Order: sequence, then C-alpha cells, then structure tokens
Amino acid sequence: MQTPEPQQRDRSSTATDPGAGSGGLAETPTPVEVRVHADPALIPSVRAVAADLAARADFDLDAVSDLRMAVDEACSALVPLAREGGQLRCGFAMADGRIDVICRVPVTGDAALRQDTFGWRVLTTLTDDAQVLDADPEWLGIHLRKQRLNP
Amino acid sequence: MQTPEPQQRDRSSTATDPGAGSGGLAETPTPVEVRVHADPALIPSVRAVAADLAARADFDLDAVSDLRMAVDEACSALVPLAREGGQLRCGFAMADGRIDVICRVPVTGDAALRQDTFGWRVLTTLTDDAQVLDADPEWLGIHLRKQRLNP
Amino acid sequence: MATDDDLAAEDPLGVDVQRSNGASVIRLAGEIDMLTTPALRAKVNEELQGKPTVLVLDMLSVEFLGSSGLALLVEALDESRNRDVALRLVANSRPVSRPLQATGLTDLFALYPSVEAALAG
Amino acid sequence: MATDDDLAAEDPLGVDVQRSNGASVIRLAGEIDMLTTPALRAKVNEELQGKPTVLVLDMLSVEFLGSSGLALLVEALDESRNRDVALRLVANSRPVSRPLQATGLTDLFALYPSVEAALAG
Ligand SMILES: Nc1ncnc2c1ncn2[C@@H]1O[C@H](COP(=O)(O)OP(=O)(O)O)[C@@H](O)[C@H]1O
Ligand SMILES: Nc1ncnc2c1ncn2[C@@H]1O[C@H](COP(=O)(O)OP(=O)(O)O)[C@@H](O)[C@H]1O
Repeated sequence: MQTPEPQQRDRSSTATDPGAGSGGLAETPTPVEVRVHADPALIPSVRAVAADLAARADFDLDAVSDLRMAVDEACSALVPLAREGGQLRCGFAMADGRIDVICRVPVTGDAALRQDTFGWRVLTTLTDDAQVLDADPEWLGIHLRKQRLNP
Repeated sequence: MQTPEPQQRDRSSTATDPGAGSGGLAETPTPVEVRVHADPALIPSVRAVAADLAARADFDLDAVSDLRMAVDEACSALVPLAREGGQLRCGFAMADGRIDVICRVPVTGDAALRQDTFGWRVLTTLTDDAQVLDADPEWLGIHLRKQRLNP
Repeated sequence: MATDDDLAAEDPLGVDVQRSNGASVIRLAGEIDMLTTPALRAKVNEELQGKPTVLVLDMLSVEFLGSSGLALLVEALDESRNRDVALRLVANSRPVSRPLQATGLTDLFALYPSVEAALAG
Repeated sequence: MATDDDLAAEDPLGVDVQRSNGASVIRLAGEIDMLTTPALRAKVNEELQGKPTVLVLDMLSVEFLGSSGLALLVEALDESRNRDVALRLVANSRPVSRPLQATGLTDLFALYPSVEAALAG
C-alpha cells in the first residue's frame, strides 16, 4: 500500500502525469482544480480545498493536517515566482488511497524554485513524494503525493 | 448596503459580468475558480469552497450556510445537464461586502434549466439575486449574488 | 458515482433505524443532498409503511441539508399524515435549522431538541 | 494584499499581548502563515527586547501553523536563549501539535497545556 505503482493506467491517474497533456503544465486535467489569482491572500482557500478533499477521501486527521500544510508550502513557494497577474492553479486527483496535487504558476524564463529552504524540507517531510515540475518554460510547478495510511 | 450597484467598475467586479469575456461563459475570469468533473460526488467540495470564502469574507454564519446551500442548488441543477465528460466550473468574486458566484457546465443545444422547481425557489430565497446565463450556446450557467448583512 | 471510486468511498450519509414500542427512530449523520437523498427516501418510506405511532428523524448529526432533503421532509410529512403517523424532527443546530428557517418550513414540522423529548411528544 | 481588499478584510491572525510581573503572554488566534508571520515576528521581537523573565506564546486558538510560523518559533527560541528569556508554548490541539510533531520540533520547545501552567513553569 505504501508502494506507489511506477505506472498509472486509470483515467484519473494518467491525468496526474504532467507530461501527458497537450496543453503543457498550464492545462493539466484533474478531477478537481482550483484556480486563483496568484496572491498570498488566496492561499488559505486553496489549502482548505486540499484539507476538504483529504477528509472526504477518508484520510486520518493527521494526514489531513499534513496535506493542508504541504499544499500551503507548495503554494507559498510558487506564488512569489508567478508572473504579474498570473494564476495559481492546483489540481487534485484522488485514487487508490492517495491524493496527487499539482500546483503551478506561470513564470518568466529565469524563475527557479529553491529546494534548500526550511519550507521545502517541511514539504518533503509531510508528503510521500514531492517533485519540481520545470519542463514547461512557461509554467513552474510542484507535484505532491500523499498516501492514506488507513486502507 | 442592500442595494447592489447597477454597474460594476472595479477589476474583480467586471469579471463577474459573464458577457464581458471574449472566451464566453466557459472562460469567465474570477479571483477564485473551482473546476471539477461534472459529477454529483464532487458538488460537496464546491459548496465547501463557497462556505470557506464566505466565512473568510466575514459573512455571518447564517449567510455562510445560505451561500453553501445556494451553490449546492446551482450545481445540483446544472450537473445533470452537463455534456458527457464535461466540467462544472464555479467562479467566485468577493467585493463590496458581497460574493458573486458563476456556476456553469458545457451543454448540448437543447439543455434548459427549469425554474419552476422547489430547488430553484430555494435558490432564489437564499440569495439576493439569481440569474440563468443562457446567452452562450455551448455553456449554461447560473449567476448568484449574496450580500453580507453586517457592514 | 462509479467513476470517481475513492471520492465516494465513505457513504456521506449514515442512516440507522431503531424500532421499539411502536416508535421508529431514524438517526442520520452527515450530508443530505442530491446524492444521498434517494437512499434516505427509500428508508423513510419503508418505516412509514410499517405504520409506527411515531416516526422520529434524529438530525442532530446532519451537517448539510439541501433542497432535495427539504423536499423529502415535506413529502414525508404529507405521507405521515395520510398514514396517521406522528412525524417528529430532532434538530437544534444550524445545518438543519437554518435551511428550514430560510425556506419558511420551520412551522410545518414538530421540532424537538432531543430524541427523548421527541418520543415523549 | 491591497488588490483583493475584501478577502483580507478581517486580520486572519489575532495577536494580543499582556505583561505582568516580568512575564509577557502573547495570545494568538487564527492562522500563522506566509501572510501573517511578518507581523507576528515584529511582535515577538518587541517582547523579547523587553527581556521578560518568561515569554509565553498562547497558541490554543491557532488554527493553522505553516513553515513560516515554525521557522519563527525556531528563531524566537534561539533569540530567547541569547537573551535569557524562558520561551514557553501553550498548545494542545492538532493545528499546532501536528506541525511540530511532523517536523520533529516538538522536543525543542517547552510545551504547556494552559497559560497558567506555562506561567507556573
Ligand atoms: N473528517 C473530517 N476531518 C477534517 N475535516 C473535515 C472532515 N469532514 C469535513 N471536514 C471539513 O469540514 C468542512 C465542512 O464539512 P461538511 O459540513 O461535511 O461539508 P459540506 O457541508 O461542504 O458538505 C469542510 O470544509 C471539510 O474540510
Ligand atoms: N467563521 C467561520 N464560519 C464558518 N466556517 C468557517 C469559519 N472560519 C473558517 N471556517 C471553515 O473552517 C474550515 C477550516 O478553517 P481554517 O482552519 O480557518 O482554514 P485554513 O486552515 O484552511 O486556513 C474552512 O474550510 C472554513 O470553511
């Protein structure tokens, strides 16, 4: 249960492969997506969605708290890198007892995400997997995965 | 305070005018938008976002409850009309002590929203304004407005 | 919804029935909406058909009540009158009281603060 | 954020300071995140500069604690050691205890279940 499959085959899971969409990272289809102005004042609403989905997917309360915090970290790291007037987009896919989250913002060429920060360490501690998505020159993202402990 | 202005001029408010966007009803820009598969199982998450935003915009608890319920009604009316595989999109704009919500789904030509139902009456009772948005042949929507009572 | 399997893994509405001395008590927990109302309707109709003296709907743990749930309550009220069953609601918190109040339905129902009070009548 | 005026109408973090007998108590209510940490940092530093014997952070009403808040707590701990101030946290609920625990910081701090217990030491 703690071993994520290397390949994902069902509809909602392939949607979490950010390389798959023809629209690049901007248009990564997931069953649930939240789009907000890339403004720190709107991050609380995004992390509330993460917590709500985890609770409904029957994650235990610690895991709900961890995912809320991890999504907060991801958004807090990305929002300052967003292009003026850009959107923060967070997609959520729930499957096989885990939640995948893909958060991203539109960036200019030189934006880079620091992984030597306390925030990044917290983020990796709280999740089962965390990856920077930097293949798309126009968008920078973070892919998080959190497993449910209870089966 | 209970008199909505006939014309809206600031950035977030013009975004609530569904006729303004060049992308039609599908791409109606708002500070916060939730996009989910048009599936009744995902409506609870959309109404939770509405309640969260109302609470953060300092609506009183009855008004939070009313908006949660009104958004539930709007989504419940629209989701059965959505095209196979389509998305339910709900945009939220908070300004001047009110929240505007625009919910919409992609439809085929003959989809129509019944306004002679108990659900529609509940929706109009719970909001300060409710309008069907049917100018776009590809999308059908509902625009809700809820004022905050406290100033 | 079969398509989003894990999302609906837990039934979002708990329904538990207890019968004794001609009274039926249906205890509800969770959200009464478009998704959960059909199963609840079947359960309420089943109890009404048993013609208890009293049918109590314990809604203390209900977290959301949408118009489909309100419509079911109104239906159940009419049906209970037809069958000479006393329908009594137990509700004291905002998720139930606000929807009833906002839609002007509060006065239609016999509301009680606890199951004991509802059974005592 | 000036752009979304109504969204941030209410300050999402309440900060209230009480001083007596050489002890400072900062009572926090709401969310400690990227948005609210800077103002809290200023307040904590102000209290530390007053060199109280004890600085209590009452976090019983904190609803969210993000990494910026955790980083502030770690900073405040170092600074309190430099200034010979006893820093004590009051926290007993998940929104604070889980972030401390999940990041392995719990043991660094002197944690108390109530302000009275923290003042008693
Ligand atoms: N088991 C849970 N654990 C933690 N939070 C929960 C749980 N269930 C619900 N919540 C939170 O409580 C809020 C309201 O829940 P609920 O009343 O069930 O939602 P709704 O009325 O939208 O359908 C949601 O935003 C969700 O985040
Ligand atoms: N004043 C309020 N009234 C009703 N619900 C609220 C209120 N404040 C917060 N909530 C609800 O409680 C949930 C969690 O709130 P909170 O812990 O403040 O959010 P977060 O940790 O995401 O920043 C939110 O989903 C929101 O809907």
